[in-house]
Amino acid sequence: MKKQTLANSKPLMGKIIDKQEECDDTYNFLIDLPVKNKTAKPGQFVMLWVPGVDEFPVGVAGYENDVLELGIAKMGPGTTAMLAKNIGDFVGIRGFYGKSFQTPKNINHLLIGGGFGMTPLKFLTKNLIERDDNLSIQIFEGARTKSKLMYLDWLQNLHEKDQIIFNVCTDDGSFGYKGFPTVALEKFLEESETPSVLYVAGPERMMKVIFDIGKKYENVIDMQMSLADRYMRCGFGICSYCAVDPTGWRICVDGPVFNTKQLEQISDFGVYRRLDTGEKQRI
Amino acid sequence: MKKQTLANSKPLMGKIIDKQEECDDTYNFLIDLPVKNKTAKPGQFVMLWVPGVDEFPVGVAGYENDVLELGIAKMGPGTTAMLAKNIGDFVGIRGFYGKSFQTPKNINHLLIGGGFGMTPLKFLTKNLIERDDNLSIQIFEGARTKSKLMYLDWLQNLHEKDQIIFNVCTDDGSFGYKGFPTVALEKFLEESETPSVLYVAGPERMMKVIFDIGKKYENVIDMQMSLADRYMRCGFGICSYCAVDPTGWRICVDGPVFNTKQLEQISDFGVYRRLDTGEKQRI
Amino acid sequence: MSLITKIGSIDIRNPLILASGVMGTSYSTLQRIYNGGVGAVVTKSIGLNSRKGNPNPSVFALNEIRSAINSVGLANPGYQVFREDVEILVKNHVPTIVSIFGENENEFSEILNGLKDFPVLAFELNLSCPNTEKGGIQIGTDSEAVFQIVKRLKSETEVPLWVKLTPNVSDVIEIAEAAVNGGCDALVAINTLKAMVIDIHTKQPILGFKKGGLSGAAIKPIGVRYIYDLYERFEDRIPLIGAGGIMSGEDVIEYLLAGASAVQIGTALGVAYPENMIKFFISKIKKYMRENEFKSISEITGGAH
Amino acid sequence: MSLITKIGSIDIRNPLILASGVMGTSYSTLQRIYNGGVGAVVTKSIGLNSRKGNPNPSVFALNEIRSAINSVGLANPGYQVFREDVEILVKNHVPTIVSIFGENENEFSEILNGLKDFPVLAFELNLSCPNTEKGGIQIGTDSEAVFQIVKRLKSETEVPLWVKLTPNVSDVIEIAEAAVNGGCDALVAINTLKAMVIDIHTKQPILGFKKGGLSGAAIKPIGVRYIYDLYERFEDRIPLIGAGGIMSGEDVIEYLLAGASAVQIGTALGVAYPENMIKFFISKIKKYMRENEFKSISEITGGAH
Ligand SMILES: Cc1cc2nc3c(=O)[nH]c(=O)nc-3n(C[C@H](O)[C@H](O)[C@H](O)COP(=O)(O)OP(=O)(O)OC[C@H]3O[C@@H](n4cnc5c(N)ncnc54)[C@H](O)[C@@H]3O)c2cc1C
Ligand SMILES: Cc1cc2nc3c(=O)[nH]c(=O)nc-3n(C[C@H](O)[C@H](O)[C@H](O)COP(=O)(O)OP(=O)(O)OC[C@H]3O[C@@H](n4cnc5c(N)ncnc54)[C@H](O)[C@@H]3O)c2cc1C
Ligand SMILES: Cc1cc2nc3c(=O)[nH]c(=O)nc-3n(C[C@H](O)[C@H](O)[C@H](O)COP(=O)(O)O)c2cc1C
Ligand SMILES: Cc1cc2nc3c(=O)[nH]c(=O)nc-3n(C[C@H](O)[C@H](O)[C@H](O)COP(=O)(O)O)c2cc1C
Ligand code: FES
Ligand code: FES
Repeated sequence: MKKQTLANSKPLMGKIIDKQEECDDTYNFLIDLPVKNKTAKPGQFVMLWVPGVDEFPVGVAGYENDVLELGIAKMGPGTTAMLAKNIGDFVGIRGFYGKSFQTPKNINHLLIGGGFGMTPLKFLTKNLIERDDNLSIQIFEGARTKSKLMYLDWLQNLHEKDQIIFNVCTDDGSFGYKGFPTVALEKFLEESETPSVLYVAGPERMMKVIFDIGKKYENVIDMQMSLADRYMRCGFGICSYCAVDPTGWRICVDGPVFNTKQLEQISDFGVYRRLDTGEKQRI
Repeated sequence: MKKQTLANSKPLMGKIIDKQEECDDTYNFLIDLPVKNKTAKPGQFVMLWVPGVDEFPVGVAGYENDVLELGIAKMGPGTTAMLAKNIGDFVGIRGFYGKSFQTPKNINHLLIGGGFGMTPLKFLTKNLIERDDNLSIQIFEGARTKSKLMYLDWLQNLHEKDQIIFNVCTDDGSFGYKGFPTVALEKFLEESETPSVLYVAGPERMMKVIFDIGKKYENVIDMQMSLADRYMRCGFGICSYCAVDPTGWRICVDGPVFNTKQLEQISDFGVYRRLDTGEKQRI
Repeated sequence: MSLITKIGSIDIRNPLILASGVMGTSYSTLQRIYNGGVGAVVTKSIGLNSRKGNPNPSVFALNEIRSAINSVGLANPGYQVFREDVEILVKNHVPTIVSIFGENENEFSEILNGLKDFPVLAFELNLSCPNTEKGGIQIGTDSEAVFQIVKRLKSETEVPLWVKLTPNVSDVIEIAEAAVNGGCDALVAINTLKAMVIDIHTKQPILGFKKGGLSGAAIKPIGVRYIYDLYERFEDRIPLIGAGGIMSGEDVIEYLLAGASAVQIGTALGVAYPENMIKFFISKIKKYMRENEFKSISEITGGAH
Repeated sequence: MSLITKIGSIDIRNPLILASGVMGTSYSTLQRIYNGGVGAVVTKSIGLNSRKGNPNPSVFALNEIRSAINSVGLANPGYQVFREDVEILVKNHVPTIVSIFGENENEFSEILNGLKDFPVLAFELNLSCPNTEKGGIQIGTDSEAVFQIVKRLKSETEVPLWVKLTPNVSDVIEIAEAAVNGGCDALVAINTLKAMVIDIHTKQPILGFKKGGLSGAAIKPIGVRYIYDLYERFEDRIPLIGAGGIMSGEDVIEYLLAGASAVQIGTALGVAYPENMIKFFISKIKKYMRENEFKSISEITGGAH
């Protein structure tokens, strides 16, 4: 029992061994961690310390042979400083934190995301295509414009190899169909007679919309959404800045992935979040 | 490497589950320890905390199934308080500390002891009789008078079963031959043509005498002596009150058992020890 | 055998209290931990205005010593906003202690007066946070200031006042005496110890604020010593509430024996399943009481003296 | 790349110094640890007369937090007897720092004068032992007393004077300033933290003296903070020697980056093979210097500021 406490440590310094532009203002990093035998699961995240600047949560996009893959999108000072890092630089990693996606067998896996929400979905995709008990794997990605679509080449390639079905759209129609991912999603759900699980990661307002859609379909047996629009300090459940009302669940340990039953109990969902002061802010 | 430091803990509270008078002013205790899988070896000792009174080193007389056997001889306040303890009482144990006897194959094992020095030798005897690669196991025990002989019945019984040869003597002739253990020891060494190792535990002056005798015989291939006439505080090598000159070896971790080669380098041996103040005292 | 715990005029259902700053920023986590089984909860320290606290990293674990370091630094929404959370807690009958901090007597007084209409269990005066540039730390080491603040607040409310002591002082007894003379109803010890961690790869302090406070198992022998020393001085003239590195039911007993009437638990509850941890603590305390034939918590208090 | 370490006017072969009280009661253990590879050794604190110290238990490990607690309490043979050991160390060219303690200025002076004919590396004034009923702890928290003692002793010897600081104070800077103004040649921080451990079975403090001092990994974040704060105040105007919980070569680097010129290691060397530990520390330090292209120890000092 005692060993259960404080399973985590100070930031472990990992060396950046690869950096690639992924899309506009978004880079893919490979970070070599000085650990062995730590496993990550899709949906989990790490706290990324950009030394001297900031520490913030980022989803795990992949993890193999102690090499961590992250996808970072420019937001403010912290992410900008990270994007300025180069191969050979050290950054601090704490984790892996949080609960992962739960993936039943013999269902349609519908992965819906946008922006940096695509990072856990990439990891999830990688894991799912290695299995042979799926009805289908479908990605629904949306962005403002083509240059903002994350993992575009990678997903198109998988689509061509028939490993996934890639539904892609942009607000301006510069790639895929013009409109929101919900269009293709609803179309599929209407036509499908087999059970599906939705895995969603993106802006909370978008997730709320999808949640309301999903509830209308009986063939949606579960929805799992990653609540990433919350301020985090500790990442391991001690500070409570990330908590949701009225359950007191902490996104960092009780989430970030919540299922339908849980999401129904979270009155904040899509409504408000807590700031770094503890004050509430509308989403 | 890190894990190597501070392998020990605060006193573990063990429950006394048996207490037997062993001989005059000397009791045998069985103590149930709240641990699993800690193994003790003959020659090692524990720090025994008699709560509220004192903590002092005592040799391990046996260890099986997490039950520790100790033999305690009355000396001053600490041992007196221990002798007043009864079944059901708790005492604190730290350990197991120190280096054990090293027992080669196909030799005569000559165990020479007196007083509480017999406790590690009992443990050693128990281990040796379970082996089938011994030329002989011989115990040389001496005491002032019969009622001071430790483990008398136990050793006589082993002798009768031919598991050991028990050479016993008293200063007053009340049991065994009259005289010192060295008499029987020298007699054996003179007649024997096979290699022997001496394991000695008792007052340091007696050990020094035996050491000088042993050096005269070529068939004595090693002498291992347990230096128990030293003041100890920590038991794990941090305080240095138990150290010997000029090597700086700490009896508690580098000993208490030293071999011939080591004993030759210890200029204190049989000469002086350090008190609780760090001052030297002639032995 | 009963776990009901008396702290001066207050009764709580068991001696475990959630420490300030741990899962204490919103009503919902406080409610959850209370539902999880503790006797009472202390809120994050609340100040006059909303504060962002210190930049991240501001909390991380040091698992080699089963501890944590933090420089959250009194991030809080300000007492006016926090009234909303207190209101829900009180409505839901959660025994709540509101921790408050201020830069001086007047600030403390304003916050207290802004919250005192709620029937909270007590106010805890945080005189000891080491993570602010000014304020906290100076006050908690100045016995005259402590006396004045406590006396003033005492005259302004009927609600019990607890004073939380810092271990970063030469002579805790002097500060404690000032608090007791000022009229406080219980002493809480200890807060975190001044500490820091430097990363040798990047040659930088890891915490965004550079310096922080150490909590968790590393500080337990220090906290026990504080409670022991305070009990030696005051015996049962003032209830003592022990805190610092309590990671098990056995640790709770150790603090009680040292002289505590109740304990606060922080770092140990920053885990995936705090409810299990609380249950485990309580079952260990009950087992100990059974085996040692204690009928009540207060019989254990001070037993090591 | 060189490990040679400058502490004011003194050079030692590497930054590792054996801390006072650990394997420091006799010349033979000190010699052994020096042969094992450290740059210098500090003796157990030596007083006016022989002292038995406190009853046992007086030292034990707390392995859950990789630490130890002790209440040895200045057990020592008195300076007259200890001269014999110092003589051998000096004869054998062991760079020796003699730690001394006294109840007041005159005692310190008598001891210093009784030993100053030996060419030791330095005297370390232990103003900070928390294990005596009177003496130590009071002096080390009283800046006026610290100033007077240092000034007086400085006028009586050419041998460098180091002052060892206690972490059990409200404001270490004030004490440090007093020592520096008195003319000391280096500051050593930290000594152990006031602590205790109670056994819940027998309901008794375990240490024979009841209370003791905490050392080892638990106090490292506290020690690093002290050195960082002192360096912030004094920069390179006075050499700082870091101590507290150094359990690895990486920990040594952390202290150097915080501002230490050298470090003292105690608890970590209380193991079966201290020589291996020292070698391991040194190899890690070298590796770090190589990888980070440091040519000398002094380049690392203060690097985190
Ligand atoms: C579970 C989770 C997973 C995430 N995964 C990714 C990812 O894979 N890739 C990615 O690029 N981003 C991810 N983010 C978002 C990332 O944490 C923010 O983009 C980042 O913190 C912005 O910091 P900044 O200094 O660049 O911007 P700022 O200007 O400081 O902040 C911009 C916004 O980012 C958010 N933010 C800032 N600090 C924090 C914090 N400590 N905790 C949570 N949110 C914060 C706030 O909404 C803030 O308004 C994730 C967030 C969460 C909670
Ligand atoms: C390695 C070792 C193994 C031992 N094994 C046994 C054993 O199996 N059975 C047994 O009865 N005794 C054993 N002893 C001796 C035992 O430790 C002392 O008899 C005991 O400490 C006496 O304490 P007291 O309070 O009864 O007597 P005191 O009057 O306090 O002391 C009597 C003498 O005991 C010795 N002594 C006291 N305290 C200590 C101490 N902390 N460390 C070392 N010596 C001390 C000193 O020589 C002292 O002069 C062993 C000692 C050592 C070093
Ligand atoms: C993340 C964190 C935040 C804290 N914030 C506060 C605070 O706002 N006010 C306060 O009085 N104590 C605060 N503390 C101190 C705790 O209440 C407690 O006194 C200390 O952590 C020791 O207990 P522990 O070892 O059980 O955590 C905080 C501790 C932690 C770990
Ligand atoms: C058993 C023991 C005895 C000590 N005795 C002394 C002493 O006599 N004088 C002194 O200045 N410090 C003494 N100390 C404190 C150490 O020198 C050191 O400052 C402290 O232990 C922190 O370092 P560490 O964590 O590496 O042990 C002692 C420490 C231990 C563990
Ligand atoms: S980030 Fe601290 S509790 Fe979730
Ligand atoms: S008893 Fe402390 S070093 Fe041996």
